[in-house]
Amino acid sequence: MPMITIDNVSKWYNPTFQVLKNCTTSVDKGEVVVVCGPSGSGKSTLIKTVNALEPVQEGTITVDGLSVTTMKKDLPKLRSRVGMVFQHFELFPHLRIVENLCLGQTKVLGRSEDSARAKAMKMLERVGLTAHAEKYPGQLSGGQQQRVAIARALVMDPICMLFDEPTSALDPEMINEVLDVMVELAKEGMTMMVVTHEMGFAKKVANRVIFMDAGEIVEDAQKDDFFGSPRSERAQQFLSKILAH
Amino acid sequence: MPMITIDNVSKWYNPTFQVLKNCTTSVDKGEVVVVCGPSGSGKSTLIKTVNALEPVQEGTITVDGLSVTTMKKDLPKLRSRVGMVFQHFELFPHLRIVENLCLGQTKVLGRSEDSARAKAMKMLERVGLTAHAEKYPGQLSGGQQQRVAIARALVMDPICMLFDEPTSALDPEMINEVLDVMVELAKEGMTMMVVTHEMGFAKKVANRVIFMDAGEIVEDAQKDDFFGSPRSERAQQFLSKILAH
Amino acid sequence: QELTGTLKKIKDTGAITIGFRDSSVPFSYLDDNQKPIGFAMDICYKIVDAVKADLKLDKLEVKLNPVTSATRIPLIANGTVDLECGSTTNNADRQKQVAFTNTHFLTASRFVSKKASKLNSIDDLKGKSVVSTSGTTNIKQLTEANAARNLGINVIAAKDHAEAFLMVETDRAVAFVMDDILLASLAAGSKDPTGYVISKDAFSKPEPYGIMLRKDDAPFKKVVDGATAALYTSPEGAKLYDKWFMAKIPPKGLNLNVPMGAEQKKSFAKPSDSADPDAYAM
Amino acid sequence: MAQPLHGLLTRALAAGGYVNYNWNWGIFWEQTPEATGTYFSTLMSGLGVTIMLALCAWTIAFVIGSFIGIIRTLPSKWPVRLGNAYIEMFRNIPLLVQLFIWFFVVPELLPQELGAWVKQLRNGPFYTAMIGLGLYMSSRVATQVSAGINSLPKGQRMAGTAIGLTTVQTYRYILLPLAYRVIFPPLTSEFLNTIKNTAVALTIGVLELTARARSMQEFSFQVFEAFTAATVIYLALSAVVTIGMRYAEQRLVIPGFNGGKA
Amino acid sequence: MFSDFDFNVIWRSLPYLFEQGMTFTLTLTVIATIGGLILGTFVALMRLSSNVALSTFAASYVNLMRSLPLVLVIFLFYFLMPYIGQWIMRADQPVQVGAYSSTIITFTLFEAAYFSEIMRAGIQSIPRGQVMAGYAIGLNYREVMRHVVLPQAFRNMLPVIFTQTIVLFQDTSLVYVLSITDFLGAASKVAQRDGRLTEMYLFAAVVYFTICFTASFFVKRLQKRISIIR
Ligand SMILES: Nc1ncnc2c1ncn2[C@@H]1O[C@H](COP(=O)(O)OP(=O)(O)OP(=O)(O)O)[C@@H](O)[C@H]1O
Ligand SMILES: Nc1ncnc2c1ncn2[C@@H]1O[C@H](COP(=O)(O)OP(=O)(O)OP(=O)(O)O)[C@@H](O)[C@H]1O
Ligand SMILES: [Mg+2]
Ligand SMILES: [Mg+2]
Repeated sequence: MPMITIDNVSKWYNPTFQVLKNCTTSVDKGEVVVVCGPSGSGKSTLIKTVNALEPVQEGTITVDGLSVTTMKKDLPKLRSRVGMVFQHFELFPHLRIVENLCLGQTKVLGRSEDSARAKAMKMLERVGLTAHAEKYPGQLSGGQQQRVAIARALVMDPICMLFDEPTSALDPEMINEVLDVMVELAKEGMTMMVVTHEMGFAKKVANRVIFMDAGEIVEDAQKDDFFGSPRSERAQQFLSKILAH
Repeated sequence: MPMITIDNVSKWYNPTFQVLKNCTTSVDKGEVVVVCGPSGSGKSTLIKTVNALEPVQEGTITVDGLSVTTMKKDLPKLRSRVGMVFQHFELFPHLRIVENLCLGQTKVLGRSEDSARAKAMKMLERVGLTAHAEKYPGQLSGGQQQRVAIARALVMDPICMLFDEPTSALDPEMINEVLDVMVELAKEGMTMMVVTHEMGFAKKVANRVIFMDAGEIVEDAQKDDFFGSPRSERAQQFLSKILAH
Repeated sequence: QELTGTLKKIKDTGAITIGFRDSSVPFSYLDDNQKPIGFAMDICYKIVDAVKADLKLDKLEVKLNPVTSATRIPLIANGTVDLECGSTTNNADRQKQVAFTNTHFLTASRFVSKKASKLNSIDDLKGKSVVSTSGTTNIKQLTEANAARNLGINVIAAKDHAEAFLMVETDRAVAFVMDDILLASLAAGSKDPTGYVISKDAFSKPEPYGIMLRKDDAPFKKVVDGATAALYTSPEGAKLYDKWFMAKIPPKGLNLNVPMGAEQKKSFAKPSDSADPDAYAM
Repeated sequence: MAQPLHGLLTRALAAGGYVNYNWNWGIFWEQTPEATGTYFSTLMSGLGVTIMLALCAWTIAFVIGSFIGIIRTLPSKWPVRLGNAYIEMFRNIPLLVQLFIWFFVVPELLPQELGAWVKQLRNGPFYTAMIGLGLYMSSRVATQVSAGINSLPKGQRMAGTAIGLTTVQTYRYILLPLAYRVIFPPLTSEFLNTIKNTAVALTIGVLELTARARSMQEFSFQVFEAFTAATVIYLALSAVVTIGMRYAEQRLVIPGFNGGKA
Repeated sequence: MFSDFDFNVIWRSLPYLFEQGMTFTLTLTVIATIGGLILGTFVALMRLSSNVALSTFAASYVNLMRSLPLVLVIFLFYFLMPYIGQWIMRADQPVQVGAYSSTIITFTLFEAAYFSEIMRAGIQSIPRGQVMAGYAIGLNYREVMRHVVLPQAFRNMLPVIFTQTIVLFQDTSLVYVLSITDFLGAASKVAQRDGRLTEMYLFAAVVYFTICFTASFFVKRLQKRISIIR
């Protein structure tokens, strides 16, 4: 049963510039899909359309059976059930770590301060940051911040998670502490859509790989097929460039 | 014969914060030395002291037999003979590509406009960017900009080259076009000191690897020794983190 | 002999600077071509002629510099302006910073109000908003009277006469306290000349107007005093008076119709630079 | 301040043996012609008016400016246009002219009775200046507020939206607390500008500090004493505000957050 | 109210308003902008210099000017300038400085403080790496400033500089307090002579608005153009 379906989606930034061209794909429950492709190919845009952070002009997107593209009123509720992790973490710098984790729970889900806090601490423990609960985001390293960002998504009990290049703003040393958390998540059966260039991660946990170029989904293949023999020339080129040295 | 010697160098940013602690090393003529280490360990600072972009409080540094640390008057001349490439390219955005390459030649070396231009074009050809000579830096991709930055250093006929994380601000796809140019340079026998996390590059062309941590040179070893069995625990940890996934 | 002070400066630079007002009708104001004209301006040009003759100059350039009530005294003191030609009351306080030549006009401080508001005496102003021009002796007299008689008047300071009059016109203030001659010309030039009335009740005795110059500059003052005395005592003085007070004046062809009073006649017959109003009383 | 200036002037005057200015620093303790107190006390009352006017105008500027600034960052078109029009309106006419219009023109355009009431207001010039200055400064505050919100990484708004916050909640809990911190320094200087701009109100007869200095000069003819005093008072005032704001700013610092650009 | 509006007075005084008033206003704006920018750049460089005396002097100057209301400074300088001139030229009398030169000097000195802050921000906004890159190819301090930093700082700040110029253009209306014939001064002189304040002030507002609005429109266009080049 598909958790996310993207059906014939097109998007223009202004009347002349089309970022997404008839994109169609889906992500099954429990599946991990990696999206890759050259810079500017529309990966971030595609993933943001899934919880309607970017509106689309054509096509439909559904999450858990609900149409994201036509819904208006219950969008906030729906979004709270789709976890999202950004390239630059986007923690709220004026709130303590634990407050970052509580904000959505209390304001959106209407949980009590206490239960939100308890849940937050549990999640911090899971990403190994209990000790930093009372610090501000600026006092943590990049890797730690990104782990908090993942925790912030998880406290909302999401039905699926979206990641937009979660490691590309990190120092090389910190990439792995984040990837480890993601691998863990995947193993637990979380449905995930991940934009990343970390081919190691893709090889390890992805079920499928989507390759985008110039707004189109050029290739949508099982992991082994993709790394074994990408069909399109553009994907071959891309892989060779990324994996060379 | 050492081209660069760094002898017992210490540096403080303010009375309390010591960035470099008794660093001693040297780079022989024609040698390629890779500097690596965790973020904030002082790699950039160390490499900048070599052409006196950062002053040091203790110790001496010589380049080609001339002391950098005591010299005052002829610093610009000396600097013009040491090529430097920065993480963020640092091309001059208000000058065309070819003007970027001519500025130093005409103002510092006193070459005529014409000969400077001829040299610039030759160098652009070498990095494969002849077609872009009249563009502005902002109109090129990151990889192209970094190649221009290398060319800008080369037109000054440097006796050695310093690189400060030349690929870490690049999209994954573009990293290799820059590394290729650097590998080429190394093969031609250029003396190079390179701060980088691209272990593939280090394995391929480095003669020696220096590992820094918290302002100290923790390890200074032949390439094979370093990758084979790093002596210090800190370096082992670092390598394992960087090379994991 | 050795020239000093203003005369030396005029000789050295070949120029003399006259400060003028832009809306002191008919003493010093701008005509349709934005040229300063008026009774005091005419007097000043006579002074300029005398200075030119005294210094035996072929040519003397006249520079014009606008002044306001607030700027005229500092500008005289700091040398920007050599002669201030307007409607400046000569009083003892001012003589601490500047000097005056012979008096060219005498006027008392009164107020103008709309006929409709039926204000006759100073006491009628009790508790009302009254405007005057900032930097004038009139606003000083108004505040003094306000304090002395405990009137509780709300004193408003306007930048210049026209703005002050506008406040009365638009009912922001019920009255405008100013030298009566200026009030007369403002009322006459207004949209509804018959709608205004000038009080009988005065805040002061008739006080002298003088042309200002720098103090402690005896040689220059001597030339200026000489020139004004000569003008006022000659028939030309009276003719000049009639030109500005008894005939139509530019730009709108207004006639102020203010015949020469007894005090005025006396001050012309016996020119004086005294600041004391009593010196001019009949 | 007073001493060097005095020294400079006295030396200048003495150099030529041409003394035409009587220094009298004791003037501040003399009675004014109004007999309401000393010159010093009138300057102080002017300072009072300046502070009062600045605070009132600033309140108006801050409230309206924030509102306009916020609507200019909304995703829909019309609020943005409205906000832009407001800003263009108030920032493209000199403050002086705006005050004239508020003072001389607007009451005439009101219905007769209302206009008359407005004109008879006892502190009319003060209220006029308060509104005129407040609205004028509000356009600048609005620009700062929008700039502050826009300077935040785009991802902050997205992150708020992504965890399910509504637009109002996103502004209330995330964007505004950050934006006001980011624009705290420019807002401080806009507040200082408000204080300085109160001086323009002298043209419609508000007896604030500069007007007091000017009228002191007019009454006593001690030009330089009067303006020196005003200068010193303004310097002291802005020093106090600057120090106070710096203190407040330090208290608002978020550990590890370095301003707008993350 | 508008029924007895006298538009004729505007029409009749147009030549005066523009030939004299606007000419002065524009001259003052242009000279004070150029002068203030040059002076301000030097002040900014002084303020950023490592020489403590220089930077303290520059900082004090800027802070002094920025703490005072322009109206006060206009009054003060108008009265003070001749004495300063006398002091500088060691003349035996205050030097005569006309209203025209006095306001131009006042505005130049005053605006220099504001422009210096703009230029300082501009210089500081240039990434340190740019300066490093300049030194690295062997340029010296002056060359780095001349060829690398200032051209970029100036270009980056151009919109802000123009915006400040528009502010300056509006502020010139304050010389009205000295009864100098700038545009507003001319308008108010006509207004007062003919008792037509309402008409003239509204007209002045329209003129200022039109000019400033048009100017800031072009500044915005310029901003877009420049941001594309970068
Ligand atoms: N708000 C916007 N307005 C106009 N164009 C935009 C906007 N946001 C993105 N684009 C353009 O849309 C294209 C796709 O952007 P997107 O961020 O989805 O690419 P991406 O594949 O995520 O690239 P990267 O790897 O660099 O993050 C790019 O060419 C980008 O310049
Ligand atoms: N101008 C400065 N003033 C004070 N501290 C500084 C300054 N520049 C750098 N530092 C500090 O000096 C330390 C070393 O900096 P350096 O840039 O050399 O590290 P690095 O090893 O190059 O790190 P990275 O991999 O992040 O580039 C860091 O802790 C940094 O915060
Ligand atoms: Mg992206
Ligand atoms: Mg570094």
